[in-house]
Amino acid sequence: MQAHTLKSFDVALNDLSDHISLMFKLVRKNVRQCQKAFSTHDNELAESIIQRDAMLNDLEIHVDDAARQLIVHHQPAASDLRFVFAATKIVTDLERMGDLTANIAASIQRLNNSGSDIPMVFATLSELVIDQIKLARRAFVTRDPQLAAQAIEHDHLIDAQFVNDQRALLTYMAENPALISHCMQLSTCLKQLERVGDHAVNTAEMVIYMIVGREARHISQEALLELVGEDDED
Amino acid sequence: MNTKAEQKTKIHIENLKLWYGQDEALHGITLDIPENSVTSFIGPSGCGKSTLLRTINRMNDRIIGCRIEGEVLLDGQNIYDPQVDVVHLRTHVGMVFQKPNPFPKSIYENIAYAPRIHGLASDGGEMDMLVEASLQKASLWEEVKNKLNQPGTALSGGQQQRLCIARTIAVRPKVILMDEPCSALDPIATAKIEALIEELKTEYTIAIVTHSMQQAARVSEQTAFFYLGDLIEYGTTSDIFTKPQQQRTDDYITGRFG
Amino acid sequence: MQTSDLIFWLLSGLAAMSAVTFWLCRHKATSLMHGPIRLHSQPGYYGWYGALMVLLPAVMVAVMVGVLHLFHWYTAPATLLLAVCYLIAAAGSGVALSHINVDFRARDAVERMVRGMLFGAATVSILITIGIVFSVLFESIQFFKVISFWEFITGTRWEPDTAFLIGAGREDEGGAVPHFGSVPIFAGTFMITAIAMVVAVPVGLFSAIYMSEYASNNWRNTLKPMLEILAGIPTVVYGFFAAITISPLVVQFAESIGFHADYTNALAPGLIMGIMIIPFMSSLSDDVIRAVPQSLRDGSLALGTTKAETIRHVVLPAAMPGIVAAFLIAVSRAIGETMIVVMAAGLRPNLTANPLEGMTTVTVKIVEALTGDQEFDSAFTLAAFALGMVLLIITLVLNIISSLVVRKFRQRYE
Amino acid sequence: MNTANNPALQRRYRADRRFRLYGLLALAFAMSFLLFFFVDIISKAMPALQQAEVKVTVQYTEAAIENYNKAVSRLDRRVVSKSWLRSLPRLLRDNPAMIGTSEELWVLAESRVDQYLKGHDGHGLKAKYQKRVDVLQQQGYTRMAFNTGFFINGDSKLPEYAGILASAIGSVMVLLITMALAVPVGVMTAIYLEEFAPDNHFTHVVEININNLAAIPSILYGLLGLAIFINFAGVPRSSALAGGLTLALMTLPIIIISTRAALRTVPETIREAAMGVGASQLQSVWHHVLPLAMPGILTGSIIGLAQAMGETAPLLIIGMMAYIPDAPNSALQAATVLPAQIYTWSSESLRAFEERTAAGILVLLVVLLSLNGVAVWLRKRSEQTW
Repeated sequence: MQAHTLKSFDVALNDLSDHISLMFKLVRKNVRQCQKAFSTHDNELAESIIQRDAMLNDLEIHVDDAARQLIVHHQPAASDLRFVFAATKIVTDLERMGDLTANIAASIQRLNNSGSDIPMVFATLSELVIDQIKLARRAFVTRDPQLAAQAIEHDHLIDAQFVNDQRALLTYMAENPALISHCMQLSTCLKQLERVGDHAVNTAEMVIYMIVGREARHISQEALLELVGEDDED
Repeated sequence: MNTKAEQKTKIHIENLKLWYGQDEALHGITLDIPENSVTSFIGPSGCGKSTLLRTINRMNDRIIGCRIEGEVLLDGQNIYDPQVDVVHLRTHVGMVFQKPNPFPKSIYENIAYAPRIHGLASDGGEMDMLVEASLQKASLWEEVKNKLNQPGTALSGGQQQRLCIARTIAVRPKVILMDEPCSALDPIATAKIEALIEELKTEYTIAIVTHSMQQAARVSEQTAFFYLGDLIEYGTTSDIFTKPQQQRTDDYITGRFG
Repeated sequence: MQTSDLIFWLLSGLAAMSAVTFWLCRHKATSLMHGPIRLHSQPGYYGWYGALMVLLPAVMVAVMVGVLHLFHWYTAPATLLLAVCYLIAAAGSGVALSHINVDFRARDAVERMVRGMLFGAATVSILITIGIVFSVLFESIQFFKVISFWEFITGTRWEPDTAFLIGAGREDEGGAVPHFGSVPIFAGTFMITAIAMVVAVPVGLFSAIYMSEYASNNWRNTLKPMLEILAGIPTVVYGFFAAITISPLVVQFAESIGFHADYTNALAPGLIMGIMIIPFMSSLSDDVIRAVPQSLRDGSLALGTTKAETIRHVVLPAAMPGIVAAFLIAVSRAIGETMIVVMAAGLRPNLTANPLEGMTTVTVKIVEALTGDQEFDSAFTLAAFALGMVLLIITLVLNIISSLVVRKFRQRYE
Repeated sequence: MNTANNPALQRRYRADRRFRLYGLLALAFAMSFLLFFFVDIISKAMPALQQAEVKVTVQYTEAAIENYNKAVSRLDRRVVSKSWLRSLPRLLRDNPAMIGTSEELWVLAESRVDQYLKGHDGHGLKAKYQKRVDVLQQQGYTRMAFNTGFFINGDSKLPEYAGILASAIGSVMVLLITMALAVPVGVMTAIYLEEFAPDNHFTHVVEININNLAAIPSILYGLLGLAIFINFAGVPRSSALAGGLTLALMTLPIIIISTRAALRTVPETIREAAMGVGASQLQSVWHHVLPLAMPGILTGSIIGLAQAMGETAPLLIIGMMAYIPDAPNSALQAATVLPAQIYTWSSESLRAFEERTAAGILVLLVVLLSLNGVAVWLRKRSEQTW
C-alpha cells in the first residue's frame, strides 16, 4: 500500500496494525497453551494463560486509544477509516477471545484438580481453532479477503467437530454417571473454545469489510465467496 | 500523547493586549510556545489568532493605529523593546502567508533575494548551495532543480507556497510563522505542506494559524483556541480535541458554534 | 424655412407622433389581454416598440439628408423633407400597430432595436479614427507630391517661406527655393520632450512611491488630488506661465552663470511641460504600484528587509511594465503637447543641442502653418498635415507599445 | 537584535531614510511649484480686478457728434478710454436734448493710465500725460473701481474695455454642443462594449481604437476638424458648431473610457441577480447596472467637460481664436472660447493685456477647479465597496 504524504499517519496506522497482530498471536498462543495445559495437566501453564489476560486487556485499551488519536489527528477516510473502525471492532473480539481462553484455562485447572481423567479429543478442536485464528490473523496482516473467507468457512469444521465432541461426551456421561460433573465442565470448555472460533469469524468478517468495504456478516456462503472474488482468482 | 514536559519555551507571550484604533482586538493573551514543535492557533474569524501571530514578528507594525501592551519574549528578549530592530527581528522570525506570494522573479532569485540583502551568502557557489539547501529543506528541490531560472509565479500553488517556505528558510530563522498557509491550496498540495511542516519542526519552532481544525489536529503538538480576542484554551492537541476543558472549545471543534 | 425651424418642427412633430403611437400601441396591447390570454411582454414594451418604429426610420432619413446637405451633394427643400419624414413616421406607426397581436414579442423587438442603436454608437469611434487618418493622409499625399518624402524626413533645413509660390503655380519666380527638411523640427520636439521627461519621471515616480508606500491614507488622499490639479490646468495657462514667468527666469539664471539664453529657449517650455506631465506619471505609476499585491510586500518584509529594499527589489520590478507604459504615455503627451510650445518655444527651426537656444516643435509648426494667411492648398499648409501624420504615427506606436506592456502586466496579477 | 552594534543594518536604514526623502522632495517640488504657480497667476491677475477711472468734464457739443475727441479737453483725450469716447456720438444722437450741456463724469481711464496708476513698469504712458494724471490724482479725480467691465464686455483691442463675456458665452455654446454629442454617443458605446459586445474582431478593433483615440494629441483633432468639418462639410470656420463637433470627438474617448470603468465597478453578481429573477439583459443594464454606475458616468462626463473647456490647440486650428467683440447668437457664427481668448490676449503687446490674461486664466481655473472638485466630490460620495 502506498505511503501517506504525512509520515506520522503511516506510523500511527502501523502501530495500530502491529498491536492487533500481536493480540492475534497472543490469543493463538493462549489456545495452544490451553491445549498443552489440558494434555499435560500443567496447572502452572494454565495459570500463565490467566495472567496473560491482563496484557490483552491493556492492549485493547491501547488500541482503542490509538484509534481515537488517529481519528482526531488524521481524520482517516475511506480505506483508512474502514481500517480504524474494523480495528476497534476486531480488538473487542480479540479481548473477548482472551477472556474465553482465560476461562478455559481456569476450567482446565479445576479439571486437573478433580483427579478424574478422560482422554478427550480436546486437541482436535483446539487445533482447528488455532488454524482459524492463524487464518484470520494472516488475512488481517496481508489484507487478503480470501484468507478471511477461508477463516469464516473454517467455522463449519469447528462446528462439526464441536458437535462430534459433545456427542462423545454424552456417551461418556451415559456410560459413567459419576463422570457427569467432570464432563459438564469439559463440555463448557469445548463450548467456550467454539465461542473463541465464533469470535475469530467475527474478526475475519471485519477484515473483509475493512478490505472490500462491504458487509460480510449474516450473508450466505455464495455471497461471501462472490464478495471476496474467489472466482476471479483462477 | 507524548508531551515533552521538559521542552524549552521559545516564545513567551505575556498579557498581550492589542488595539486597532479604539477596538481592542486582543485582551491580554498569555501563552508559551515550546521550541521545535508546532503550535496551532484556531478559532472563528476575527478571534485574533492571525493578529496574535503577526505580533510575533511585528507585521502588525505596518497597520496604522495598531497599539500593543504586554510582552512578547523571544528567547527571553522582549521583541517590543525599543532597542529591538524590527527588520532584524524578522530575519529570526520568518513568516509564510495565506496566499503563496512568490516575487515575480526567477525561482533562484526568490530564494537568493533575502540572503543577498542580509549578506548571508556571497553570489556564486555559496549562494547556489544556500539556494539548493533551502529548496531541499522545503522538499522542492527535486521538482525545480532543472528550472531555477523560470519565474516563481509559474509554479503550481502548492509549489509556490513551498517556494515561499524555502525563501523563509534561506534566512535561517528560528521561528516560522504560518498564516493559514494552505487555505489557498488543494488537498494534495496541503498534504505536502503538512508533511513539510512535520519535517521542519525538528529544526524550527513553528506557529501556524489555521481555519481547518483537522489541519491543526494533524500537524500540531499544541493547540490554542481563541475566541473574540481571548485565549480560551491552550493545551496539547490531543487534549484539546478529545477532552477540551471549556464548553466553548468543545462547541467550536464539534461544529456547534453559534 | 430656417434650419432651426426645420429642426424644431421635425423634432416636435416626431415626438408628438411617437407619443401618440406609444399610447395607441400600449392601449392595443392592453386590450388584447383579457381572461387567460397573457402577452409575451409588459404593455409598456409594445408602446416603446411603436415609439421607436416612429422615431428611428424618420430620424435616420433626416440625418442622411442632413449629411447629403452638409457635403453639398443634394439639398432637399425643407418642407419636402419635413413631409417625407412625417410620412415615414406615420408608416412606422401603422406598421407597429399592425404588428401587435397576441403572439408578438415586443420586448425582443425593442431590445433588438436598442442593441442596434448601441452598436451604431460604437461604430462612431471607428469613424473618427478613419476621419483622422484620412484627413491627415490625403493632405499629406498632396504634400508629398510636391516635396519628396526623403527630403522631408532627412532634410535639415526648414525654410518654407516661398512655398506659396508653388501653391500658386509660380515656383519659377522669386529667389530662394523652399526647403521642407523636418529634422530640426523633430530635434526640437525631442529636445523639449527629453527635458520634460527629465523633470517628470523622477518627480512623478518618486511622488508615486511616496504616496503609495510611505504616506498615510489621509495624507495620500490630500496629496493625490493636489497633484492632479497640475493635470487639470489648461495647457494655454501653462504656456502663458512658461512664456511670461519661467522664460525670463531661465534667461536671468543663465545670464547669472555666464550663459546666454534666448527668451524662446527650450528649457522653459520643457520644464513646464515636465511639470504638466508629473501627474500622468505619478497617477499611472501610483496605480500600478498599488496594483502590486500587498502579499509581495509582506513576503519581502517578513524576510527582514527594509521598506526601501522591498520597494527597490520587489515592488518596482513588479510594477516596472506599468511604469514603462506610464512613461511611454507621458512621452506621447509631451510630443503632442501644443499650447506650451506655441506660446513659449520659438518659431525658428534650429538644429542644436543647447536647450538655452530657441527651437521649435512639430506642433508649433502645425499651428503656425494653419493659422497663417496661406492658401489652404499651399505646400506650407500641407506640410502641417504631413507633420501631423508623423505625429499621429509616433503617438499610435507609443500607445500600442504601452498597451501591450500593460496587458502583460495585467496578465501577471489578475 | 540590537541595531546599535550592527553597522550593516545602520547603513541599510540610512538608505531607507534617503529613499523616503527622495519621495518627499519630489512631492515638495511639485507642491511648491503649484504654490508658486498660483501665487504668480493670482498676483498677476489681481490688478485686473481693479480698473482706473478718471473724472473729466464732458462737453456735449454739436462738434462732438462728428468728432468725439472734441468732447473732452485735449489733455484728457489720451487719459480717458477711447471706448467711452466712441460711445458719445451715438448717445448724443439718441438724446439731442443733451447737446450744449456739460458735466463732470467718472469715466473709464485709458489702459496706459490704468497701468501708470497701478504703478506697473512698462505702462507706456508718455511723460506729458503722466503729469496730467498726476494732477488729476492730486485733485482726487482718479479712483480705482471694481472692474465690472471685465465680466460684461466682449473682446476689444482696447485693454481697458476688453472682457471675457463673449468668450465665456462661446465656451458655453461649444460645450453644450460637445456634451450633447459626446455624452450620449460615449455612454451608448460604453454600454455596448461593456454589456453587449460579443468577443469578436469588431469589438477588439473598437476597443483598441478607443484607447488610441484617447492618446492622440488634441491638435490632430484640430486637423480633423479643419479637413472634414470645415473644408469638406462646409461648417463655418470659427463657429461654435465646428468647435463643438471637434471637441466632441476629442471628449468621446474620455467619456467612453470612464463610463466603461464605472460599468465595470458594478459587480457581476448584480447582473446575475437581475437575470436570475427573469430580467432580460437590457433590463438588467437599464434597471440595475446603469443607476449604480451613474455617479461614475457623471464624474467621467464632468472631467471630459473640464478637459474640453480648457482645450485650446484644436480650436486654434479651426480658427476659434478670432477677434470676437460680441457674443455670438448662433452656433454658426464666429465665436471664441475662454482659453482661446487667453491665448489671443497673451500675444498682445500692451502691458495691460498681461493682467487681463492672468485674470482670464484665473476665471478659467476657478471654473475648471470647481468642475474637478464636483467630480471628485461625486466620486467620493459614490465610492462603494461591494
